[in-house]
Amino acid sequence: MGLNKEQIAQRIAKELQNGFYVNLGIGIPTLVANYIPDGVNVVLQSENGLLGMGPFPFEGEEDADLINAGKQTITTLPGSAFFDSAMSFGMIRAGKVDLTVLGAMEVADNGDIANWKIPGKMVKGMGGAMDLVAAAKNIIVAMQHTNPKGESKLLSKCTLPLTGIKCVKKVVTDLGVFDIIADGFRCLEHAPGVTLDEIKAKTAGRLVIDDDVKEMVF
Amino acid sequence: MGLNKEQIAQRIAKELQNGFYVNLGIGIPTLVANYIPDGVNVVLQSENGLLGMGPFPFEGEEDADLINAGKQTITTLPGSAFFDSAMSFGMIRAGKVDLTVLGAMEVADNGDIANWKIPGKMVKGMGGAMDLVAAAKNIIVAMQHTNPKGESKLLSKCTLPLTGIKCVKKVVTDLGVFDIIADGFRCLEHAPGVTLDEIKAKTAGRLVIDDDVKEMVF
Amino acid sequence: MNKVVANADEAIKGIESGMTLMLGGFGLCGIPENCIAALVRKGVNNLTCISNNAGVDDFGIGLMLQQKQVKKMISSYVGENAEFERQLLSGELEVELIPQGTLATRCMASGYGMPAVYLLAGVGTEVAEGKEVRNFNGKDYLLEYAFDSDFAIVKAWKGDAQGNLVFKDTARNFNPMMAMAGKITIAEVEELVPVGELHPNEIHTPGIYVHHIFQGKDYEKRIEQRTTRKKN
Amino acid sequence: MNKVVANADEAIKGIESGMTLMLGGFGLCGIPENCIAALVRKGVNNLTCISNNAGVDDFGIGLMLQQKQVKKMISSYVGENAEFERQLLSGELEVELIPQGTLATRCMASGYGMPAVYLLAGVGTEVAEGKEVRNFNGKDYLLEYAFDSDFAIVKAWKGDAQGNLVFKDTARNFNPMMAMAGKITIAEVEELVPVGELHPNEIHTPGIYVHHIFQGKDYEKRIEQRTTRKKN
Repeated sequence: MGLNKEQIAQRIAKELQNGFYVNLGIGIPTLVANYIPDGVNVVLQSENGLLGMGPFPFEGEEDADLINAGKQTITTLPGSAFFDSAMSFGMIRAGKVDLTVLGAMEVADNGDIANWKIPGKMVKGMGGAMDLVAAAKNIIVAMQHTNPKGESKLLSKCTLPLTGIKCVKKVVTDLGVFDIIADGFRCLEHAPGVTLDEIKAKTAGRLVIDDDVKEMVF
Repeated sequence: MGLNKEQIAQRIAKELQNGFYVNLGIGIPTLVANYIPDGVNVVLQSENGLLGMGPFPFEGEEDADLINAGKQTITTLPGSAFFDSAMSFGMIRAGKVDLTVLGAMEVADNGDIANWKIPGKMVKGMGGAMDLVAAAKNIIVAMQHTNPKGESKLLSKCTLPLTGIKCVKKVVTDLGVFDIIADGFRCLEHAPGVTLDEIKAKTAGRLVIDDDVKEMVF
Repeated sequence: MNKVVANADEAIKGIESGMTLMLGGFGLCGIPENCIAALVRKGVNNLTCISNNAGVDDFGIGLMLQQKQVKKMISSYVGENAEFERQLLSGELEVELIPQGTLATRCMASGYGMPAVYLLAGVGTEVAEGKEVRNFNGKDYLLEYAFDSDFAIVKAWKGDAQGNLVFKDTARNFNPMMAMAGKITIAEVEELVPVGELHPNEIHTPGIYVHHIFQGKDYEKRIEQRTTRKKN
Repeated sequence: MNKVVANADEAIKGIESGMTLMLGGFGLCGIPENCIAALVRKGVNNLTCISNNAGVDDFGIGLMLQQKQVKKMISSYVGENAEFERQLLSGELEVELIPQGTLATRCMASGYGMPAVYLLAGVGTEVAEGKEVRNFNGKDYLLEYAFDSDFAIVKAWKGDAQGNLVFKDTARNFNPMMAMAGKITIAEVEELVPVGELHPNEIHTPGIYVHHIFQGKDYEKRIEQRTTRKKN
């Protein structure tokens, strides 16, 4: 079975530590905000110029001047601060953002990531992803383990144009949780109902499975 | 006789054009603000972080948080803006400041200027002078023609450590007004009561005196 | 020092075909709607546009793409735009994609008089192709050049006749950096206020960077992704 | 996210002899008076201090010079300080003089994650000695490296528990850039306000750059050059 998107987000939320400044990408990463553990205070950074991103506005209270990097209407919180795009990426490059969570098309077992271009097919652009992956201290990728054709997205080498090199530290998929270490994808946890054999079969890159891989707990 | 400091400032003020953003250095240049011609609107930039510098405050209204680059208490004007030192020198380097007026110990006939250090004697530092002379589009030096020993400060080559190279466009001294051109100091005006012979005698650098040098008019 | 012009048509008078323009905004947030409409009316073409996004099909820079006024787009993200994709795939439109932070910083570099800076984004990717790579403290960086533009066009919340600007919320985004990076900078504002009304501590863009300013009108301020929650 | 500490002594607890410190302020305007007093009390020495100025004989960083706590000053202007001059001429104190804009920009570069930038100031002067010179568009520039510091100590007007800061008038000066450039940044404020009281559009330094903040006390705010005019 594996995890659904909400569960992937929920699992990633457990990585948040008190006091973290966190940038959440579009898609599954955005959902992480809904599962921040009690007692953990984090500040969400939106790279279009906001620290302290709040929830979506109540109906009728949307403000066109207040959006997140996914162009969704949002709100502020007490203590929020606005700034321009240069300062926003300045703080990202300077390593002030503690954790970045983003989606990917492919991740390689050396930490390379591809998520911005499919030659001949898709040319939306990299947005802020290249800046984020080049600079963040800690990068977690949230994605499905395989693509719609059933092919592994955890590879020995990315086939798509790269977004960044040797930068991803952890991958959370519908099948499990993986640290990227010198030997490749190290499986730390498997999703409930997912076997290690399934993970082995669906992981194309180098995979390390310790003796004590745990079943994910929510 | 030559001009006094107020008159040097008064003569330089005639160089101001409507719409200019102007940075005035410490000493004689500061006095230029008192002689801005009627109908000429300029905005004074103070490199510690202010556009739109106003006059000194009334007695009892001084504010320690509101000073100019000479550390004098000042005021703002309607339309003033504060900013940090990085933006302040950013706008200077980007050529947004139209005119810089500053003092000098020596000026060479190629536009070199020295005004920040006397080896073994004086080590106050360059402050913002090196940034200003390196970047301003138009630099006027206000100074005495000779030093206290009577030696020329308009030289063929500076003897003191340089502040900037080939940057001064015009020099106004107690004796006259000089453009710096390829051939050296071109005398445009002499001060009332000052002879061209005196200017020749007191100028060590290459001097060009046209046929139509005028007496300065205030 | 009065920089006020009557309207957008007056403000863009000096813009000619073939020029390089910067346009502020992120998505449709904080874009100079009035000036874009005036550029469409004027019909200048062959433009190089530096802007984080390219609008949507029928709004923002998308309106200029419809009229085929743009020769080249320099952006970080250009999704959400079918006409754009058509022109790109057909080769009618040149596109240079640049990481968002690099785009912002190359504009800022221009306004800060820095001809080039070293930045991290894109090392080891196709963005690095042809660029100088240099190692500082064990990390590789790319040499990135400052962006110049003939005109920068920005949208602010409030402004005054001296060109001082204040932006609202995330509509600030690229506007301050682009305002610094125009040979000539045009600012359209929702509210032109009397000189002295903006507090000098709260001005985001000092007037020295702005050449023409005008009170905009009829702002649509379209929302791309209207996301809400219900009360209770 | 509460970054409030009780006082200056608490805030500087982690500062040890031999460290590199940045101290905000221009002249005596906007200097962290409380932290300087605490550093004098603590007696740490062998410090490298990056600050535009070195205070006056009996105020600002001058107080630390009196106690011989400073090994090296990195500044743009150090006049108005007899004890400073004495230590410098006697060789007790190392001094590196840097153009003011270059100093500001090297701090900013650090906060913006730029390891090095190209700047104009000092080309052809002794400041350029040993530095890489590179020509862009016909002009020579110097390669200038970002400044790092173990602690940056800044003074703000208002601040909140999340570390958001607002500066007043020209007391802003170097404080925002230094706040960005500290491995650890300490902010002392004249007024610690409840979180949410500072308007998010008007914050100069977002809290992400600040690690410890406290309500300062007994500000003297000495004026170096009291210049006034008479009414009428």
